[in-house]
Amino acid sequence: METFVAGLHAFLVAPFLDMVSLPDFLLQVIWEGFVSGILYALIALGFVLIYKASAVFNFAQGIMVVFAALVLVSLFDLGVPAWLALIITIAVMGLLALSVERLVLRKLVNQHEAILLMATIGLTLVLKGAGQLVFGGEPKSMITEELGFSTGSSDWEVFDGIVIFQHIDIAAAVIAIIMVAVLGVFFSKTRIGRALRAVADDHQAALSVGISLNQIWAIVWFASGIVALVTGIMWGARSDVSFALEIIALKALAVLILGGFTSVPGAIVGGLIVGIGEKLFEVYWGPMFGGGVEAWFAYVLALIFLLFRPQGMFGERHIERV
Amino acid sequence: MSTPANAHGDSPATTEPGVVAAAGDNEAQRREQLLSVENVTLTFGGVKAISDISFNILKGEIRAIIGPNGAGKTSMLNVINGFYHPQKGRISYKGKTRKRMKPYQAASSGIARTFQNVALFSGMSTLDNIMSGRSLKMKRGLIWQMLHVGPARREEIAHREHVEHIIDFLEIAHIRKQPVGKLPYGLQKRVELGRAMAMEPELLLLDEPMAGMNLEEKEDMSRFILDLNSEFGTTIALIEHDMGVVMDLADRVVVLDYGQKIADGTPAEVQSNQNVIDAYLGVAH
Amino acid sequence: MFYREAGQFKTTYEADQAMLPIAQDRVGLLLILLIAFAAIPLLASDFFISSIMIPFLVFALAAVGLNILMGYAGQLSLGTGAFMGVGAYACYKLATLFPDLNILIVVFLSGFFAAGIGVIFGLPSLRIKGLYLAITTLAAQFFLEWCFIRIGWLYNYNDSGAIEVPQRMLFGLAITGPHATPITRYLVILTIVAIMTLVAANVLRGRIGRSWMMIRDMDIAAELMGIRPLFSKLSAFAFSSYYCGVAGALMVFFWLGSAEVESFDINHSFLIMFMVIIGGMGSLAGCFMGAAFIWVLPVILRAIPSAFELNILAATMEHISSIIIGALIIFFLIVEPHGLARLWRVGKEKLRTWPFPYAT
Amino acid sequence: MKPQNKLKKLGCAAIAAAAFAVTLPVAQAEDTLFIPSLTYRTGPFAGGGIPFADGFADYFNMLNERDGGIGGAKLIVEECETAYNTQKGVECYEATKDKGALAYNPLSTGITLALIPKAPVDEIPVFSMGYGLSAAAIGEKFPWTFVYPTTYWNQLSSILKYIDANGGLKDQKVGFIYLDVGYGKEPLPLLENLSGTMGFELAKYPVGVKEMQNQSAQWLNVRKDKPDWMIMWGWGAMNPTAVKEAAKIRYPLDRFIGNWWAGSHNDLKAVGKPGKGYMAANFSGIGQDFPAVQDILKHVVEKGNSKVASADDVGNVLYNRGMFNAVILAEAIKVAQEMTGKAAITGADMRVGLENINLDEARLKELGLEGFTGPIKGSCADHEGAGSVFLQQWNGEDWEKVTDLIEPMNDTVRPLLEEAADKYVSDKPDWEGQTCT
Repeated sequence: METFVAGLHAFLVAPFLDMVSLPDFLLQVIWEGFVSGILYALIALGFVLIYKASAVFNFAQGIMVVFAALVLVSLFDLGVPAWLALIITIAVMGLLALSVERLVLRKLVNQHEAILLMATIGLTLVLKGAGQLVFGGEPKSMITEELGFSTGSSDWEVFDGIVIFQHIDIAAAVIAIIMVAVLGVFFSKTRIGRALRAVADDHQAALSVGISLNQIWAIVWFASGIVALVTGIMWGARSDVSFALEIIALKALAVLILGGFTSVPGAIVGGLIVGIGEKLFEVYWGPMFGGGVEAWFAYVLALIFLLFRPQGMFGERHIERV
Repeated sequence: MSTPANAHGDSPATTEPGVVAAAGDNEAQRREQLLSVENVTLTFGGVKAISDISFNILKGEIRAIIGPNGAGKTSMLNVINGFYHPQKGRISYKGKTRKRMKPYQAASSGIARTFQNVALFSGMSTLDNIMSGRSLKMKRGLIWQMLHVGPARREEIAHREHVEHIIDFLEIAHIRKQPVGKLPYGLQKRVELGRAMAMEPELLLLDEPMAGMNLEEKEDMSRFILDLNSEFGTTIALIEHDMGVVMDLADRVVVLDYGQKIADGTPAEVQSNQNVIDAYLGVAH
Repeated sequence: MFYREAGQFKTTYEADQAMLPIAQDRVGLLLILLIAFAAIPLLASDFFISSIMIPFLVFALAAVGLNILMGYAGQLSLGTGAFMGVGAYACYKLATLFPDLNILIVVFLSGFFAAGIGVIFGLPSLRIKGLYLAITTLAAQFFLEWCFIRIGWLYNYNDSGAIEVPQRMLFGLAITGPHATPITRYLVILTIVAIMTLVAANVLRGRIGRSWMMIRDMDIAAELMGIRPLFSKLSAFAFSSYYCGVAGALMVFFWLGSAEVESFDINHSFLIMFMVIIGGMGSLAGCFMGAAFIWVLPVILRAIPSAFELNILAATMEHISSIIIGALIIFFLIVEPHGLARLWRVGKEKLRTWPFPYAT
Repeated sequence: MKPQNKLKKLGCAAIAAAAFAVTLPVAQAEDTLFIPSLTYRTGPFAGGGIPFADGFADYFNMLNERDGGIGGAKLIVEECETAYNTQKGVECYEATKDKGALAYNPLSTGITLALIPKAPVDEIPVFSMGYGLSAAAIGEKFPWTFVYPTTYWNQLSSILKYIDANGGLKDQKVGFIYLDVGYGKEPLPLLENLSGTMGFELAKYPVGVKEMQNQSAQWLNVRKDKPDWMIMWGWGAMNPTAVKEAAKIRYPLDRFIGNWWAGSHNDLKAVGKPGKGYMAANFSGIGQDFPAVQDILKHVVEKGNSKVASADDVGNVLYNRGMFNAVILAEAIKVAQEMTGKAAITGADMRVGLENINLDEARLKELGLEGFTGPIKGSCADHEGAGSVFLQQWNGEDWEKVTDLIEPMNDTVRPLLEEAADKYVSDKPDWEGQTCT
């Protein structure tokens, strides 16, 4: 009984006491969670863009992140100036989008979603093989400074302690916000953006008003390619550019569960919940379980969440009809 | 819409008048009540699909539920077999009042149904689809199933025989082994009826069994429904738009409009009811 | 012309319900079994048996497990690797706790642990469908992986953190451990896989199998026909996980000899999913075709450079085989989304009516 | 019913069976020495696998070019790609063992563990150079496994010795950050044992394989716990991420020591200047200033027969370690040839060669590796050689050797290794050891 009470105390009370006793540290944990949350959100955003427009669950988003970053870094290593490398990489992602649309999606119109998912897993294998074949398997370091990002850090003295902000993390947050804003404007103000939403709502209706589905698909894949590139630069700057990054992208799937497959704000909020939640859990509760709980926290959170709200955070309750 | 008189004239079932006569008003009163719906109200997020409807179904009769689109007919069937749960009202089945019921409980208590948009198991053959109707009747456990010898095999064969009778009855022997997904619509409807029949239900709910059929197919289907009712004694509740069919088949008709009951009675009574005429001729809308 | 059922009349329902109603198919199956049980052990090299046939059979069994869930019951799962792991760790624990218990009994018992865990992680399927469900099964995958690492009791607190297969005998012959010859291990696995496949086929054509397919094709209609979704979905998870669990136990005890958590990682979940998809969802024969395709193809591709004395790095070949497999998956999905099994069936149909292509 | 269509049905199986039914006989026209090289040039750890595999292959190539092989027998090195995956590793083993393989370098803890029980059955020794199962150092229990020049456990003791000599270890807090797989967990029993006997506090920070590039939580905990020293058992992408994170929380990097798999050029080049001060253990020399390395450059790299991307990669930490692996094998082959008197030796001969290896200072000089590493002397009982390690430090651009060889605390570690070996064997009643006299 006593051990039970002690256990309960350790689980339900002690972590919060910990948080209060070192407020600057708590802020640091939340900030770290916030930054990784932003990166999860960016990957999830790539998923959402494609799913919204084509109902394809693009499993290859994770490998696209690695692929884009690899192209950029490898070009730079070949002596291409950073700005030019960036432009060429964007072009490569465009080319990728076009070929995916031409060679894969166009042939799989109206297939079951599991089949489309499978096709993107096939795409993952292709990109993985091709990426390693062309660029080699060694990890590479991101050309952070060359792209104009500062690698320094700033301190914020608060609560008798400090919170350290890496400039690159701040940049990641700012860029993510700008990207979401740009996408928002793009969806609501431009002709193509409105067409995209039309497609998302009803494929046939969109076709009947003369919107080319193929064009739309190529555009969303290109847009996700750019999101992938940004994600790749940011995450690459935090560690390095290698294929090990791909597995982290799976976390974005848990984010999608929380936020819903079609909601841009859902992806952002879901990303932040997962990012901050798993950091708090790992730092304050993880040691109780021997650590490493980050590996499953996001998925278990998503699972529990789904049990109570199957429609996701921003989804509407679906009425079944027969 | 074809007039009732015309449809009646085309009806192939010559034995029918006898059945109808037997189900006269007095006769109906004497019959046992199989299901009664009392003051049922069903809403979806503020929208009333069914409001305060009461009616009953008697043992052995063919009861039609008619009404314009969106009248709440399918919702009514969904309430009866437990798929939707009404916010208010009572449903009594075989004399017992039930509160909240799961669809599979409804099925095991003897309620079967077909669907407006065919809901066959598209990956399975005609035979398997109808065999699936026997699910509740098959009892052998996992171990026997795994071995597929002795009792499990005998059970399977026995049910297969039963299903073959249904296949003969519905005249679909030639498509026995075909995947249902590729069958023409009319045949799919027939297989669906067969699947419901295989459950040997006491109450069979048919949701627009003749929708989208040509005249010949409708005649066949009407014949099956009447035979089913007279030969097996199955009580049938059906939703149908073709007034001719309804007038020919049904013993009693309940009419819904905008989720409310506007008439209830024999086909003749309903036909002359002013509310019904207004609803169908579009006076109100 | 040769593959024709004309003249083969069925006079009983029993004959009509047989698993392979056409005589040619029965002979074909017999031949395959003959090759598997007699020709391969007699003729094949150790490498062929231990690096191609044994993994192929293990993965085929896991694919049968996943296909039951995905192809027959319509529930997507990405947790196959972890369920295999549950079977393997359970088998290891049982084998070391009860060293005198016959290893085959241990293998079959260990499947029940996998089934139990499968049921727990199958619970969300009652409320969630499709891709959402698939992602929640990732929770099973990653949580179980973490357990395999963190719970030292599972691997008897070995310093290595791995489970190591002890030697076990059957009829005085070593069937597990380093002294078990590839042929012995192969024959044990083959027998188990053959029996379990037969059992799966029996279940799938009976009431329970039908109830899974009903849930898969139209869950609402199935429920309105008296199928309890709770029981049906969870039984599919249990049955499927049992198969995966046994496959995992076989993998460690009869193939690898020792295993760390990486043998049950997410990549294995995907690998087996590929096998099911390429082979054909909802087809048992497809599981074997898919497993053969996905496992054997890279082995052959790897053998190419040395066979033709090409100076290609092994790693390059690895990348190329990744590209080829990926491209083939896409190709198959485009050409025949129902997999090799459907291609095979279409081929048979053609053969049946040959030379009259339109006589269906 | 006719048989033709059945043939078609069985086509696939039959062709496959026929293709593999007969193993090709290995041509033995002249004496050859076959050495399988299990590589991982792909996968998440490729960054470490590539230079290692290059160094390994290049040294044997150089021997072929310069000396015409060993003892007149040509060396054949066949690479088989494992991608650090146990299943593929076992497949590689099965595929190559019948070609007359002399020894296996599994290059992953998982594959090592899978091969250890197979080695006595197939009579091919497993040489896991400084990795794999530490307990395999006990030759009585593991006749077929070798771990020269030292084990993870002894290496750890050397690192702890360094800490003790630089400010003391007693009552200090030591953080241990490790890859959460068999490899990373391997030294934990020793660490826990020593924390008791040496009186330091231990804090553990596991990093999941999937979380290698996402370590901020671990390092936040480090910031909270404030350990006096950090020791890392990392690999692959985990290493640069850890050093970056350590720099981020401003952990003093000269109190952060990695093991010999956490200190390659690849790892720290990805970090660059911010990684200045980070230390790592090593047992193989750095750079090209060794005659043997120069020979490789001359006979292999300059002739374009190496797989290295550029000649600058020759001499980096992992390249030299791969080369060192080859050196030990080559030396064992030579010893075996001398002891058996035949040029084409077998796996069993190789075992004897490995057991009787004696790389003393003089021999190292002869090989052109003076100062490259400490002397190694094996025996029937000692399959480890209890070698020493030195520490190297990252100066922002390159590694520098900063300590002399640090001897391990063999007296403390050896009994523990024996205990571990007994434990490994205890649940294997039919395990065959050997008696050394």
